[in-house]
Amino acid sequence: MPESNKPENGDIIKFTWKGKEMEGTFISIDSDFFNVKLENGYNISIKPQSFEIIKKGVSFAVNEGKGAKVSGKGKPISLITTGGTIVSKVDYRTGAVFPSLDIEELTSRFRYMEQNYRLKRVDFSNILSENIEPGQWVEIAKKTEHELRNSEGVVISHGTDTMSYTASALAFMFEKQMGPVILVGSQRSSDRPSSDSYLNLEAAVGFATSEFGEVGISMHHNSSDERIDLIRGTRSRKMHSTRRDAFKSIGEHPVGAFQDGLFSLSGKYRRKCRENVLKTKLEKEVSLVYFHPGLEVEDLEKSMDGKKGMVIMGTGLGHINTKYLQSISERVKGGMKAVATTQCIYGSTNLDIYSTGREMEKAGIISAGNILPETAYVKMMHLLGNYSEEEFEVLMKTNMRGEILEREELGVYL
Amino acid sequence: MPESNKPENGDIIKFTWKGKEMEGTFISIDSDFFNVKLENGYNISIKPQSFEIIKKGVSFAVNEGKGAKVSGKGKPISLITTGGTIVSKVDYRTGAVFPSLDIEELTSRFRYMEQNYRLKRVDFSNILSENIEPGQWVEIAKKTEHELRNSEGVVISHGTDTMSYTASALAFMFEKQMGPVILVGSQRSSDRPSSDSYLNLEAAVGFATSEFGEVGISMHHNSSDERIDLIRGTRSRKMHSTRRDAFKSIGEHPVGAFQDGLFSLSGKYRRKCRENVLKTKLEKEVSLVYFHPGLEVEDLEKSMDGKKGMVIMGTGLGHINTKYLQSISERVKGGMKAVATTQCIYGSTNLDIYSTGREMEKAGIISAGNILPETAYVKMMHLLGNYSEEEFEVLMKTNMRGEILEREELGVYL
Amino acid sequence: MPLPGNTMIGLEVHMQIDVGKLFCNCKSEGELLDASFTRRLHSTSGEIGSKDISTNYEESRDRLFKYIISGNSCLIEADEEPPKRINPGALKAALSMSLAFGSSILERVSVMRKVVIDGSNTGGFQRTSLVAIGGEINSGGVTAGITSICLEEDSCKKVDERENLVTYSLDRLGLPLIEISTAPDMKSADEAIAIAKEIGNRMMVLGLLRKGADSIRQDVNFSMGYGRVEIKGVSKLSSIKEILEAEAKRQEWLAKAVKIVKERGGYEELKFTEVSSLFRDSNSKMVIKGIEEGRRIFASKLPNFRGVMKTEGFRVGREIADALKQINIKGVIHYEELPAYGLTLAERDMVAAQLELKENDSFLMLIINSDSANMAKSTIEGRIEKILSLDFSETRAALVDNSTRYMRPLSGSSRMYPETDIPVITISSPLLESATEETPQPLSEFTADISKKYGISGQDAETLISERNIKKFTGIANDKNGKIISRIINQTIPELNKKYQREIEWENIKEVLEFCNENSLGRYSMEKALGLIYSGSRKEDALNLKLLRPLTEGQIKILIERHEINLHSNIADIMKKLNALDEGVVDPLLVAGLLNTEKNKGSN
Amino acid sequence: MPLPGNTMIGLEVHMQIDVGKLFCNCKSEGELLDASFTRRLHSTSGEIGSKDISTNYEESRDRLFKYIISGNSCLIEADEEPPKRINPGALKAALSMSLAFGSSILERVSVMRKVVIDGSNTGGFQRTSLVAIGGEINSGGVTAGITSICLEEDSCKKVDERENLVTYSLDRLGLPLIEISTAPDMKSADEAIAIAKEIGNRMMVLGLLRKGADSIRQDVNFSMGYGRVEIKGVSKLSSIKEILEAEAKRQEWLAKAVKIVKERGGYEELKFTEVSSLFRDSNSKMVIKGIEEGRRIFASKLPNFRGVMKTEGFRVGREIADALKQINIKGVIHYEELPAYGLTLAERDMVAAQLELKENDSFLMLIINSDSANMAKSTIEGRIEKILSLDFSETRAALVDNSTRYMRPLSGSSRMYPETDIPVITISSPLLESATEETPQPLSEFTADISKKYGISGQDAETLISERNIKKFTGIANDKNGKIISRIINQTIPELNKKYQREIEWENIKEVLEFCNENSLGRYSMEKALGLIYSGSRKEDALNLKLLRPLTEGQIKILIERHEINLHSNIADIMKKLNALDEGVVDPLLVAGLLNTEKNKGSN
Repeated sequence: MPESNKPENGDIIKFTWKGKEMEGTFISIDSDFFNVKLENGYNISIKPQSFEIIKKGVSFAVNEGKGAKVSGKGKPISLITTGGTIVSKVDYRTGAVFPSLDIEELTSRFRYMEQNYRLKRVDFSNILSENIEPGQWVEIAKKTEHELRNSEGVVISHGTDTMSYTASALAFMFEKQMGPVILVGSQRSSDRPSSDSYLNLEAAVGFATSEFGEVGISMHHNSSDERIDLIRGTRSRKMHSTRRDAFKSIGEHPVGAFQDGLFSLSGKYRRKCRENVLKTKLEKEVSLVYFHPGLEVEDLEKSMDGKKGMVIMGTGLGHINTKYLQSISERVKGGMKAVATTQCIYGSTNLDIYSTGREMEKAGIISAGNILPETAYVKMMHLLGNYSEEEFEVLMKTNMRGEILEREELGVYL
Repeated sequence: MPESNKPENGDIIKFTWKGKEMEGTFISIDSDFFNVKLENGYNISIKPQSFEIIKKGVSFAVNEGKGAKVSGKGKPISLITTGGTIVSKVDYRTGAVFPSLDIEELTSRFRYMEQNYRLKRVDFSNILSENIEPGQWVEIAKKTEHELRNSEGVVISHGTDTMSYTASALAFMFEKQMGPVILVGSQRSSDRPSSDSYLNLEAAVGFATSEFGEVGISMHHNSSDERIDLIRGTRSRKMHSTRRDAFKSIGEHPVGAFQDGLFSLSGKYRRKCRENVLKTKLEKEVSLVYFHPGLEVEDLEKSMDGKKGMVIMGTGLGHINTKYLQSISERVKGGMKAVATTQCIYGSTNLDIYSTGREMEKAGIISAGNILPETAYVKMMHLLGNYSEEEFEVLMKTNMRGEILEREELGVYL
Repeated sequence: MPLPGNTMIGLEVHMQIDVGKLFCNCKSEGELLDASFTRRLHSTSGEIGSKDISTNYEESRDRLFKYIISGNSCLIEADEEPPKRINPGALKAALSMSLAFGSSILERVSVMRKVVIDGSNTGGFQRTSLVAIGGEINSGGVTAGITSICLEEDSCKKVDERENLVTYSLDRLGLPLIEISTAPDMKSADEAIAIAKEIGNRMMVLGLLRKGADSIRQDVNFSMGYGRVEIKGVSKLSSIKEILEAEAKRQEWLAKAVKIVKERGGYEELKFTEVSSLFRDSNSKMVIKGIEEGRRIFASKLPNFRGVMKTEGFRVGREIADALKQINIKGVIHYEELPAYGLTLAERDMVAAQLELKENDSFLMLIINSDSANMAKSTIEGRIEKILSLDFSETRAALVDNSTRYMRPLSGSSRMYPETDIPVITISSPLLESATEETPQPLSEFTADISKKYGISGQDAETLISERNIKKFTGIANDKNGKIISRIINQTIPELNKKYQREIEWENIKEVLEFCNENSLGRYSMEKALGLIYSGSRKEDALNLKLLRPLTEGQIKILIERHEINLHSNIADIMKKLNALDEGVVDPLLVAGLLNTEKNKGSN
Repeated sequence: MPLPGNTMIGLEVHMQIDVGKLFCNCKSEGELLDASFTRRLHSTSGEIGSKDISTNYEESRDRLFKYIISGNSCLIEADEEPPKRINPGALKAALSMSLAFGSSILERVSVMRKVVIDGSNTGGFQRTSLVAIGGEINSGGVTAGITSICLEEDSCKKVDERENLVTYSLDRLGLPLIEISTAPDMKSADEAIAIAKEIGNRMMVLGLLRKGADSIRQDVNFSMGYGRVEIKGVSKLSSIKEILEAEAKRQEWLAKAVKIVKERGGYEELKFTEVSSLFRDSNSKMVIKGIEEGRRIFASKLPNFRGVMKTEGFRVGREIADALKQINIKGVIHYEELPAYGLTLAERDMVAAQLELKENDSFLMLIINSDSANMAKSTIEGRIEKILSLDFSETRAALVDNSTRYMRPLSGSSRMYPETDIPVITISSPLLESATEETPQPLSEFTADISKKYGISGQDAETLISERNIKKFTGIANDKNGKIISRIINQTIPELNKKYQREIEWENIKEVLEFCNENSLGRYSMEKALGLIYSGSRKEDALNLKLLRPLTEGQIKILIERHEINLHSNIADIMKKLNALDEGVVDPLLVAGLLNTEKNKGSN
């Protein structure tokens, strides 16, 4: 088939297949198969016997978010878009879902939002969250800091996969912040009528005008479109791969809720401050290791090579096989920091209880208490980047950003 | 202080401290401090000004489980002890908790157990579960297979930290089994009156006489001493470091329950068979890697070096940073198997949905569906040890031991 | 009234197939559970970028949807997990049906999303895929072309509907439907019925049609020159005739009305003005209640419509009311129907006077919240303009009384966009071969074949097919035991279901029958074993050769002697006593024989 | 009755300190929540390997314990997480108290578990640690040696008790208690009271005693030659005297009874036989109900006990009944108390005849399940043998009527074993220094010092101390504002609490007072600000200088003139009007002065 004769996306073509003559809108070619949208709306994927372009079409490129960057009147809120399902679009050529920047489609849904808020869209990037790197946390933090100076709060649309990592990183970087920083995502992409993005975003913008001077996540409380939780970033974790209520506040009740149009904050939280203090240094030579039976000493050693710090996801109270201890101890003496967390996710490490724990402490491993493993990893990067080596242990055990539960209530568990 | 003059554990000594003359039972010395139990029961830790042994005592060594190895009448059940909190004892000299073999103290508590069961105690080992190695799974499996031939079922007391790993390993090794294999542990050690070990064990022995032809875990359902769940080994996970109800049946209801003295099984399970078929080969060159932002390509490469297989705990639907794909793809072409699981714990991987997933599939990464990461790791060891390379992908996606949820109900989540 | 000569009828036949759900591993049937969740749906752009008119329509209703969870639903029905890959059994069934009618099967099948935001699908779309194109159906001399054969998922069942809350159940959602659409080649209801029956028969022959009253539903496309009307949800074939006649009558009167209005000079834009003050002293409960609840009364002249609103067969009033009902506005009142609703002629005339009605004019009056007035106005105008254009095309719902009611505009193609969660499906050769082997024959041929192959009556074969038991039957029967198995399936099991008020899964019944087959146990043994299972015995206990062995005549004799059973009582009593011994299964014929011998002895 | 001459009294004083909980981060106070869990407790071996007698005793009761969760409880109270490290504030308080009495502080403190399986501790043990040994207390010429000073955690509060289910709440569990145990150096109740008061006074001076009726509880050890009796739960000091006298009386009569029984020849093993048949026609409701519920009636001779069971001051019957109550057996009946419970003399005599009672014999009769008969028998025998041995040592509970009741045997040392979850605590020098600085003085000295330092009356100082407000006061007051602050704390806040029916956290009140201090705002400003806070203003709004500034005489004059306030009305009205202007705070003295001037003007 000569290149010149190839139909283009949007052309109306007439073609024959198995002796039948048909018409439709050409979408794409995939190894000799024509993908064509028939008049009845169905896509078919066939090898035509012959075809003819009967009308050149307009290529239906995806709307790149041409809407105004600022709209509405009311409290100023900045919306930083970083990609992810919440702003995803279907690529009708490949059939894949990819991030778009057209956040306006979401916001325009809620007429009253335009009355209550002046939304400013700030395009940051357009990447899937699994590809976000620590360096980008810093860039987001800087952009957020800038926006906080002119807004009541900042909402960051983010892919859900690594949203908790980013939330923790922002939380540690902001020693003080002038307004709420709310991350929002969606588990059902915005191209489907049942998307959770609408309600998540509506709540996020509301939370962003509150007194909450921390970094939080705004996602569904349960499977219903009923209540949105504000979860403290450092205590958040994606606990389900697909459900709307994937994000859980681990070991504490959510800090806030949005339901029936009403916002509420509860529990303890830091109020917003009069200034931003941002500490953006991050030590990147930190590893996060999942302990398990069969992990050999050499495997662990490779994970420690060249690292300034290591967070171990141990079992139960933080335990690991005692055969590693000599090797870890040597490296700790050489300046590496080692912190034990628990792969149970819920509950606390405690190295005082069993002989293994006591031996771990002797080897210089620091107990993370109930800091979540991923949060401990981010915290370690932050502490090694911004504080002296001597301060490390005390700070790791100090509750800096709500990452440590002072007490765990009985009712907050599976 | 001359060695000969040193008091020994159990001696009654008279001593002076700050001018006061006191008497007590000598326990131990810890860097010049005498640990002494006073008459009123308190232990004190002091540096005596002087002391004198007034009565040589009997050293109160820990009871090593001198009770009969077989007791009771009724259905024969074998109890394999491997250590762990459930059989832990306080070492009153160091104050630490360590495993003991005195399981009789537990069983003797339930008089009716002696009437219903003939319990045979089989001592396997005396180690903390964080130190259990895959090689020991095989030994336990062999001992279990042997016991199954003469018992209705086998109960294995096990430390909770890696209990789910062992349960999964046993599940895969037993292609067929003549009776239930029930692992039981405790989260509060048996030396305290509030220990959960009593009820967990009572239920375990009951479950061991049922039709359940699989490997299960018998632990508390909630914080009350009220109901014990039977959780399928391959779907079990320790989700809390300290609570009694740490073990959860992930994504499915527990297979069985014990409450108010009644046992019940529900849902689908394999019935016990007329023979045991045991496949004990395990490929040990398998790694389990926790993906996270900041994990560099070189870090991942080190985890793959020399490995026959790798299980990745990806984010969300199983995603990882696409920058690793080239490196993984090369190794997969070289024969390594790569399987993606989700660090969300709940829910399934699915590499069909997003572009990242499709690229991962192209790179040869196999989606584990909703197999739990730790179970997928054990399954990979099992498959690579016992089956041909060609069968790997199909078997990984085949539900062999209940490790795959055919369907996930809405009500089974946090 | 016969249908007009230019009538064109097409069919869309939807058939539920009983192979589990289409995109997950849930079963076909499941009880409703005591748990639910709620959702809202938002319209999204379709593939081409513009929102479809029918979805916009639904969205304007801003409703909350509640879903009751069923035992046969999972995260996928709850829209909490992406679909699994397509059910191969369902796909094979669609292929077999396509082959039966000579339809051309696509080499690659793309799953599409059809946006439906009335809540009947939790995702806000129905998954559907075009499997085959073309082919034709012949039945009793009637021939209809096939436009498409699709495999789609069924929607939720509606359980309750209130103002802003619609409740659905999840049990039906996701069941596979084969949809066969014909060209508008039929001229009469009888022709349509013949074609529909033929489709259904082939499906029954295939043996996968789900049991249940609504397992076949058809939509009927009808046109008589005023555009295509799609009538949804015709569940009984027998009602097609009546529905179409009623629809033809509706369109005829509507066309007449249009003619009259146009002759009078047509219609002008509506101008609603408030007339609440006229009703200050009204005794109408409707008015009093409305005012109390804060609503106001608006009225507009409707020029040239007097006499066509609700006179003789004219029903323009209802056309308008139906359209308003879709946006939750009830109770539009027009000139012609007054006095009614407690409103008097005097009140009618006051309104008429205020609106300066002329002789041919009607008016419309609404008791509504002032917020809704604009939406009401544009809805009414849209409806009137559509009617006046003589384009009556739309989607209508069949009602129980065989009339139809306006549902929504016809859906366009932009409602469809690809299901991105499911890769394009390549039809593999093994699948196609296997489907070809199972291509359903015409019903009569198939019945004859079954009857012959298994040595059973044509009647029995028909029952097996129509009761959807043919797959079960062929799965276990052979030329020797055909009669017994068909008896067990057609008679014994329905009797047991009735007696014990419960059904037992086929898998368990099959195991019992197979056990009996393997051990050469006959009908009475099977019935005994099944009886035990129904009455609660465990399978291990019921499948016991000692219990189930058939007793020989000699053995029966010995038992009668040993237990001193009186052979002079009636046969039922003797059977009862023998059965109570649990020594084996007693063939009543043998006992009857013994009785006969005994009787003969006596008479000798 | 005075106490006998050989009386020895010792005290164990338990004081709750208000510094949060001992091994977790929960607060001292918390509401009960609508959630609970249940547990069973099992006895375990103590450190030395043998089970302690008192724990075995509890275990024989096999009860279920229910715990109601409180807002100030966490996983640690629920025994679902190991304890955190010890509360340093609590430890410091124990050290300060030790220093106050010259007790020798241990360099290393070991936390122990004291096994208590009556459910009052969720773990089945109470955590306790010996902090200091020795020292002495002097008060009004009485001196008592100190045996130990311990820091322990408080137990659960009992909410409800039924046959096999005891309900506790978690709010009190884990609160730190300082336990000071004295040697048995006191000879009279008055001496004991003096010593107990001195301990409590020092604690109040330390300023950390929790508020609440049960913040100080004492156990009293008493002996008069028949072994040591530990009387638990004496909450009011004033009742010590009456309790001890009652106890002395009990022991004296008991000793007399023993003498009588022994003189008659002592006692023999009990032999319970069933006597149910004797009561076939009984009209006793107790008997009828018992038989209906499947219980049976057993009786045994109790040789030589007639006349000491319930005659004059003899109460051996009650001693036996109390022991049985501990194993949940109620209603032991003996000869002497009949007729009673609907049982007649005739019935008594039938039993006596059947058991062949002699003149000095009594009998015991039980209506119980036959299962329990053996346990009842051994319990009764154990009790009787203990009494006959003239060793009355045991643990008894103080009751509201100042009598005591048998609780359990004295606990032994094997109930104690190390708390392995908490490493041994080394007392650091900084902690010890800080504790030394805060060593509490004697109350009178301290009161005088406070009065002098802050310029307040002795009465005010005493109130601050006794109401547990001294720490709050010294945390904010200085030599200048002492009077004002003491007035605010002693008067204003209690008044506001009463008026608004709620309390406000001290942290918030402190912030208000500090704001006023910083801005040199006086009493009336403070009262105004506090009033605003109590009535619901946000702190940001209340702490407004414009609202709180004190008006000068000149400013007041201007306001009076500008708003034409009539100076001839009464002062309360004028104050009200001035306050309503919200221009600042009005000192009533200034207004009174103005009124006076005005009046003088008038009279001039």
